Amino acid sequence: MLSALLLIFILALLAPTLHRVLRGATGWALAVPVAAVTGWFGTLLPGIASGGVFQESRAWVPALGIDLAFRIDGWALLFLLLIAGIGALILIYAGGYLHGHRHEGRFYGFILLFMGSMLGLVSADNLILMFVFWELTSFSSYLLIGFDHEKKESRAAALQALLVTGGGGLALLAGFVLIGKVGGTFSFSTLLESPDVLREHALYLPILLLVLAGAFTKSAQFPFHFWLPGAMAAPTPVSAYLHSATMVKAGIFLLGRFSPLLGSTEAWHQIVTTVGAVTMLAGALLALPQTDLKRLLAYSTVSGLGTLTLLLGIGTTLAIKAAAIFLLVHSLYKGALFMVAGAVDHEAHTRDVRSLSGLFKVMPITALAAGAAALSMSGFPPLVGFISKELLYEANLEAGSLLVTAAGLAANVIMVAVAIIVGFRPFHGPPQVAPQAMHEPPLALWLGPAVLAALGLVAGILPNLVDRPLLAAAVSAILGVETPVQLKLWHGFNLVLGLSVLTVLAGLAVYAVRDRIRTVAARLAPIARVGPERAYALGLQALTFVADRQTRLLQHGYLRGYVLTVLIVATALAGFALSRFGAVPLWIGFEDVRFHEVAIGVIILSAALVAANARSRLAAVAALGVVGYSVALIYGLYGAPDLAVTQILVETLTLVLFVLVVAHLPHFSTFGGPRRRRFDALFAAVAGVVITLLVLKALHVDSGARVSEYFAENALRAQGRNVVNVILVDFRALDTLGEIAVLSVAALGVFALLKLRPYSKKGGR
Amino acid sequence: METTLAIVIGGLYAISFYLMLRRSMVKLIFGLMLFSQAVNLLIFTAAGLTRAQAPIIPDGAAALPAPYADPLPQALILTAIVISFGMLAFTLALTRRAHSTLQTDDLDQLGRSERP
Amino acid sequence: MKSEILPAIFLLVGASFMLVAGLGIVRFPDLFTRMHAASKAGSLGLGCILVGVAISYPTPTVIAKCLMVLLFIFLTTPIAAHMIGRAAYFLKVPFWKGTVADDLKGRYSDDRTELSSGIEQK
Amino acid sequence: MNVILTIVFILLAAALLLAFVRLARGPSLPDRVIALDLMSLIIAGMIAAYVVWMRQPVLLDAVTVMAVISFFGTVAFARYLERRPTDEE
Amino acid sequence: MKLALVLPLLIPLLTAIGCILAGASRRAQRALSILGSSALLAAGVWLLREVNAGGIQAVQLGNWPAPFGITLVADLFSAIMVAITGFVALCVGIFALANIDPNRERFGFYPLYHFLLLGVCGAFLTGDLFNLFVWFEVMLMSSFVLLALGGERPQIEAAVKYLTLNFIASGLFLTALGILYGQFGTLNMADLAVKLRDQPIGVALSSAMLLFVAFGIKAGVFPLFFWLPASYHTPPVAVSAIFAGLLTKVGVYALIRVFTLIFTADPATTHTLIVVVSVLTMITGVLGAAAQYEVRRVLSFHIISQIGYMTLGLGLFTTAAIAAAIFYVVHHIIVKTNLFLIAGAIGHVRGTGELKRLGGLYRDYPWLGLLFLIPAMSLAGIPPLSGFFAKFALVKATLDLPSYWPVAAALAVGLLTLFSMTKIWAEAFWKAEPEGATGGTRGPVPRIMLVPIVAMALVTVAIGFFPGTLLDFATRAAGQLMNPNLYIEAVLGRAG
Amino acid sequence: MKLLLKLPRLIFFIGFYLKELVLASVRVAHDALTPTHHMRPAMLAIPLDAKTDFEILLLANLISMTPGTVSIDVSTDRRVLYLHAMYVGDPEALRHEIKTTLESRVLALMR
Amino acid sequence: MDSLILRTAARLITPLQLAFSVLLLIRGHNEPGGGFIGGLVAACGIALHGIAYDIPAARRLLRVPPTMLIGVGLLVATLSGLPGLFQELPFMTGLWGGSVQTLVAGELKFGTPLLFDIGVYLVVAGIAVQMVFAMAEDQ
Ligand code: NA
Ligand code: NA
Repeated sequence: MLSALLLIFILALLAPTLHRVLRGATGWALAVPVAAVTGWFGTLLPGIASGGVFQESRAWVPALGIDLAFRIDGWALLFLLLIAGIGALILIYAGGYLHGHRHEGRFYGFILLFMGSMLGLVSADNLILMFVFWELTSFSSYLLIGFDHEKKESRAAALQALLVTGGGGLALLAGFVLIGKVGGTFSFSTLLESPDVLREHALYLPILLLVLAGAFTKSAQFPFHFWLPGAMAAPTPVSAYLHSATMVKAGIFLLGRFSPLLGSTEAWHQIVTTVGAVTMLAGALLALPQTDLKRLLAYSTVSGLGTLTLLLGIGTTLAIKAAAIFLLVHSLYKGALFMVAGAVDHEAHTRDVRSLSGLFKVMPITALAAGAAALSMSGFPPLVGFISKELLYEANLEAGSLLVTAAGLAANVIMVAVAIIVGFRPFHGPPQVAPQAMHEPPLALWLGPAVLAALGLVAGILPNLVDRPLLAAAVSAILGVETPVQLKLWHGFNLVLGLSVLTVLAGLAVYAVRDRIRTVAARLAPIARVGPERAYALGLQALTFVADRQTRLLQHGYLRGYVLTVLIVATALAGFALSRFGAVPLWIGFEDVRFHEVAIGVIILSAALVAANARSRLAAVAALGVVGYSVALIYGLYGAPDLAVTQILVETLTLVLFVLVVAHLPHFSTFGGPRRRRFDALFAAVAGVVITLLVLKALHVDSGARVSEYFAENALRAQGRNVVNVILVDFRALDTLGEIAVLSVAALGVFALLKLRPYSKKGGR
Repeated sequence: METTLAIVIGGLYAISFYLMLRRSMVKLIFGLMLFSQAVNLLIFTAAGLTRAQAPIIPDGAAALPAPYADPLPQALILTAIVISFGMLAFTLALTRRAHSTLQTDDLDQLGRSERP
Repeated sequence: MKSEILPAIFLLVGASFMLVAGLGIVRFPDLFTRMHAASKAGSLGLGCILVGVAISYPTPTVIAKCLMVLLFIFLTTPIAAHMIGRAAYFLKVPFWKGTVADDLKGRYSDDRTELSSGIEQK
Repeated sequence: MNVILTIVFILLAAALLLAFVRLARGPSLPDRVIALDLMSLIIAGMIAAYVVWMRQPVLLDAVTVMAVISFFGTVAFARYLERRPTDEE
Repeated sequence: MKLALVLPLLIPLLTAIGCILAGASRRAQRALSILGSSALLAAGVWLLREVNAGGIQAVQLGNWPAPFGITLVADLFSAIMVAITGFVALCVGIFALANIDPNRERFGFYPLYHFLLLGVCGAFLTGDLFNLFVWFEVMLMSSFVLLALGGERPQIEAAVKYLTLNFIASGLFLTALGILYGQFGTLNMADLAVKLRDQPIGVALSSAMLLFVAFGIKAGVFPLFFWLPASYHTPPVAVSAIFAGLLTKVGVYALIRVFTLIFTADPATTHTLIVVVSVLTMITGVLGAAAQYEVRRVLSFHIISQIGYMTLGLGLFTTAAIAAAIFYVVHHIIVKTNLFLIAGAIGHVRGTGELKRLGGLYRDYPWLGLLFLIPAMSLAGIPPLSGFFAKFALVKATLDLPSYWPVAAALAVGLLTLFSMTKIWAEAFWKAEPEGATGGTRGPVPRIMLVPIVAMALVTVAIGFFPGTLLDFATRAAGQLMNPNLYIEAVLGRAG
Repeated sequence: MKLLLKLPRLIFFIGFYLKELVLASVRVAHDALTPTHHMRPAMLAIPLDAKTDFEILLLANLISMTPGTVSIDVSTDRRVLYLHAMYVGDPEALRHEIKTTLESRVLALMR
Repeated sequence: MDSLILRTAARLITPLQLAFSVLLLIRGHNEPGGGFIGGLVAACGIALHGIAYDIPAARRLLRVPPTMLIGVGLLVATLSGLPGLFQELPFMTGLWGGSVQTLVAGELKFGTPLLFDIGVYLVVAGIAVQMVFAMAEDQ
């Protein structure tokens, strides 16, 4: 499996280069290896049909419980065949559709990247590996939807799809991590061995919700459906591939995958069925008024996905069977119809169903393919669509909920109408555009739809081609038990058949009144404005608003504000720590206070105050000089001659430097009102008190031995009597080395700042 | 004396904080200068004060006779003093440059590059 | 005992001179008069104290250091006074009302680079 | 001796305070500068006296450096003042 | 003998000295610079291998026994950081050759650059708290000058803020140091760890808090990060790239070091605080980025939000979490540096970083586009790039907590990161270039700029496809951190 | 040799100088301590005979260090020294006193 | 404008200060002093000369550019740490050689720490002078 994926990904990398060589033939050339891969999947069928599971595993990140483990059961295989098979056709189709596009080469790259990710996603056994591919599909679809990147709406649609599915993806990740925590492994196979662990765990509901969030966003379930129609900004091959056949079904795949682990509980039934039914109906209703071929198909796809979800929610054997067959059917006809829409667009340069008609004469093959697909969609015998709809109704009826059945019926009725609008309407009646302007599209453009439609027909007439090997395996994989599937076209006259007939007739009726429906819908349009799409837009606005406000609040650009925040935080934390420490003894060293010492203290503080309030800068500098000299005096009086000397020297030099530049320093300006000043003073006072207490506390605690005792005893071993100097040049010489480095840098800096004048912005950034 | 100095230190911190919160660039520098003085004094005091023997071994003695002023904080402070001198010199040059480019003492004029 | 008396006296005298300097710098009416107090009484005070030190530590190094300090003080204090006084004059720091004469008046060239002696013509 | 030195230090501290008063008061910048100059002298004196009090001859080096350096600041100040038209502020 | 511990300091120092003495000769300086950073990389790798093979290495400088002399210590964490520093130094050093203008070169860019590296390596290797302060100052002073070098108005504005806030940080650092020494009479971190063990909780708490603020400012955590977005977009790209890659990480390193080795008495207080701060940091940072429309501003705010992830790992205080943090640090150093370099390449060809004035890069520079997507998507945590595993490991570790809201925050922030990365992508690359946009050399991106970008992109991908190796290193490094006795023994030669 | 001859002069000079110094300080002290100011300050010009830099420097310093006088500046042509005096009874007398007591001694010492 | 008195004084004082700085440096290991203090005093001496005369004059007095002082000083300080490495000793291990009796500074021992202190002296002097010059010339 891994090698298959690698092949695809390598092709993706080579595609642009390949295109530079092969030009128009690239699509065909790339289709060959993909077809080969499909063939290989086919060879797996017998083994899996007989209840086997193809597995393959290679270590990757054991520490995180991630390995390259793959598991192909029936359910996965069904997807693999669809993805690879339709993929091959899409590559050919794209070759015709994008012929001569400047980024055609890159397109193949993206689509192959997506294909590989999708194949990986459905075949992964390790949940995290599955998630890796899951995200890759989101990402590659982002690139594909935004393919017409200079169009604003394409970019918007791409982002929308990415954020919605990406958001769901993160939920999914959380869910997977929780599963790993609960089940003790990320290996799906291992989890399957004790399927009830999750269901019985306290975290079941969170896990379920997170996983469903992932599935629903990906499969465009209500209320996340809105990104799908938006994604129609993508080139048609993309829509045909991602948004009908494959990516949007990833969520369905996930539901199927996890129903043995998370399914068949009350919560599962309630949520999945409801969401599915609502989506099914909503999709159908929203589809009807559309006039753009692709949007019509998009909404009908939403409805189809809803149906699938609904069936998986019901979860009975019958429902699962229906789901499996409908999955196949839907992919066949929807893929075909999308490609047809593309072909039509390609020739008639419009997708508006109202201005399309009479194309049969110019593109008969396309028309036939479209017709066949549409029939399958509206469930006409002998097409396979009929079989699937029969099963669908059976499942709904069996579920016993009249509501669900009604919903299903309604949705299908509309589907019939849509099928007619898309599959027949554009081809019949008088041609609107001058026919000579158009002609049958090239082989590449009609091959895909033709094949898919044909398959629909074949599968309808000979259902046994697909049911026993493929669908049975898929169904068994979901149900976790060996389940035979026996499809037949004809069930005899019964309620279900009645419903089918009713569906078709009602569908025709709806089709007849489509224009009136559109006018009604147009009047109802305002309602749409409060839909989830609106919520998404508002969400984005809110984000930028909040972000903007926050930035203005925090990163306002006023240094004082920054300093104040930092100092307040420091003071608050230190104060808090003090409170934890308890009472601080204030009496330390109050014995033998000496006049001169107090006098020095007083001078230091008042000098600092003078500096703070001086109106003249040099007066302030002089006052600071006093502080400096007085501190030096303190050092002197407390046995630190080296310090005293250094302090005096540094103080003097500082004074000199100040005097040298002061002529170029701004004059004082007293900004800020008295209230601000009073606040600052108050805060400063508090901070001062905290510091004082800290010092006293430090003096109070003294855990005896100090390293300096060692210095006192060993200085002579370092050939020195001045212990401070010995520390500086020997015991702790590294400090000094670093220190002179700092000084050198400072000197370089002063020099550069004063000598290097600003110059042209060139080279700057 | 420790208490006296502790109060002095607290006062210096307070005044330097106050100065750092002014809008005037020059006052900011003064604040930074006082701040480093205060910090050095704090290290000196927190390590405990002794009026006696400087940490210099007298001729003939083999080791420093107690009681002596703790030499380590002295070395640290010496390093700190010199480092903050370097910083201060650079800050001066920077302010001088800022003044010639911005033509103001008002720190609030410095917001521009942050508010696009 | 006796060895302690002499230094004590010098220290006391020196300190008193310092105090005088302090009083002078606070009480004298204008900058120039204050300069007299500061430079003279101040340096003298320090001088006395150093002598006291030298007497109580009659070792060569200490004496040498004290002499060095004295030398520097008497070399530098006047220089400082001269520089400051001159600058003060430029800044037109006011004289005390009781000042009797100002021979410097008008002797500095406007750009302060030349100081005439007033007797060039001779 | 201790008594005398205590007195000496009280005198010196008083002198220091007085000098500081002038520095704080000004009014002119030169006034502040000579005040600072005097304070450096007094501080040197204090350290010198401390040499006797605490029997710490090593402290003399602080005095030496003070003598060698402190006037340098004063000179720099004066140099700057010369360039100004009038006393600032 | 233990030379491996000294070389990471000697090499940048000697290089810087060489550049100073080389003086006027730009060619000599450029050659020296590249030589020096290559040597640093080699030394870093060597050190890493030594430590990997022989466990924690320590050398007592001046041959004075710990805790009296200064000890250089390299456990796996330090070694990893030094090695990665060497790598980044070389990449940015190469980029600088094309990015730094002759004027800045003449006025000491190269010496400053290597002094910066000296400070960074020193901070990673020292086992002494005050020595750490000294290296911080070396690093800071160099960064001040590098930031202001050139003296354009925005640079000056930024430098004033950057300098002030970091000056304060240093002051607080010293305050904490003074108090610690006053209380415990030692500066050697291992010795401190031993002495603090038998102390009642709260004695050292105030120092812990002050250090948290000091390091927090340097790391750029909420609400102390203001200096970072205020400055990183102003200097030449090579400068902001090396800043973005290394400086905040030194803060993170220091936080991890002291809060795993020294202040572990009261995690209920300290580490809970760190968790809260981390989450706020993630959120505020990413929101800040959402409000920006200049490439380097966006990236700067993302630095902050990413720092939140790293400190979160520390706050959780489990081996797995700290391993995740270390993994995250390494990943982020490479990715973020690369993004800044790419921003530089963009600025080079388009003459601006303003998203409004950019566009059309996807059409004109497809390869640059690919090179951008790799680090950008890695930063956003798109698998299978390095960022995904960093985030995944962290999330996995976070789930061991009783409360899940940090996970929620981490994931949501991930989505927002994706949002701003795609914003840059859509605006600068996809969007058509606005009318009349000129500026920049419209030519191809210079090879000398591409080399480091490609190299780092390759590493990003490599970590993504084979995260096992790095993760293994990180886990063992975290193991050492969570068992301080190893460190103490290596330094003091006796069990703590 | 030459220096040896000067040695007694030097010692005598220093002694004289210290005496003057003490007197000056006492006077300042008296003025500082008594409430009323007895001073009559003035800025005076004194013609110079000293020629070399060092002669002038030494003289200026001594003047600054002796009774109530502070040297302020030297004219560019080195012919006049300006000083500030604190107790000026008769300017001429002061000028004469300085030239005889101080300058002559200095020159004698230097030459 | 220049002052005859100051200039003449400077001609006396600067040499004294320089000599004093060297003294402080070499006896720093036994008495207050050392590289920092010595370097700063030396810088003050040069700077005083610069203020009394002008900066070019001071530069002439210094002969080498300050940057060179810094570079050489750093180099000396760094190299002084290396010899130990050749004896299997850690970086910055102090190695001592002979000693001489000096008149002013007592016994002067030669060793790598002294070399280191000399490096410090050069750097400190260099940077201080560098800063003063830069700021004084920036009028
Ligand atoms: Na940074
Ligand atoms: Na960073």
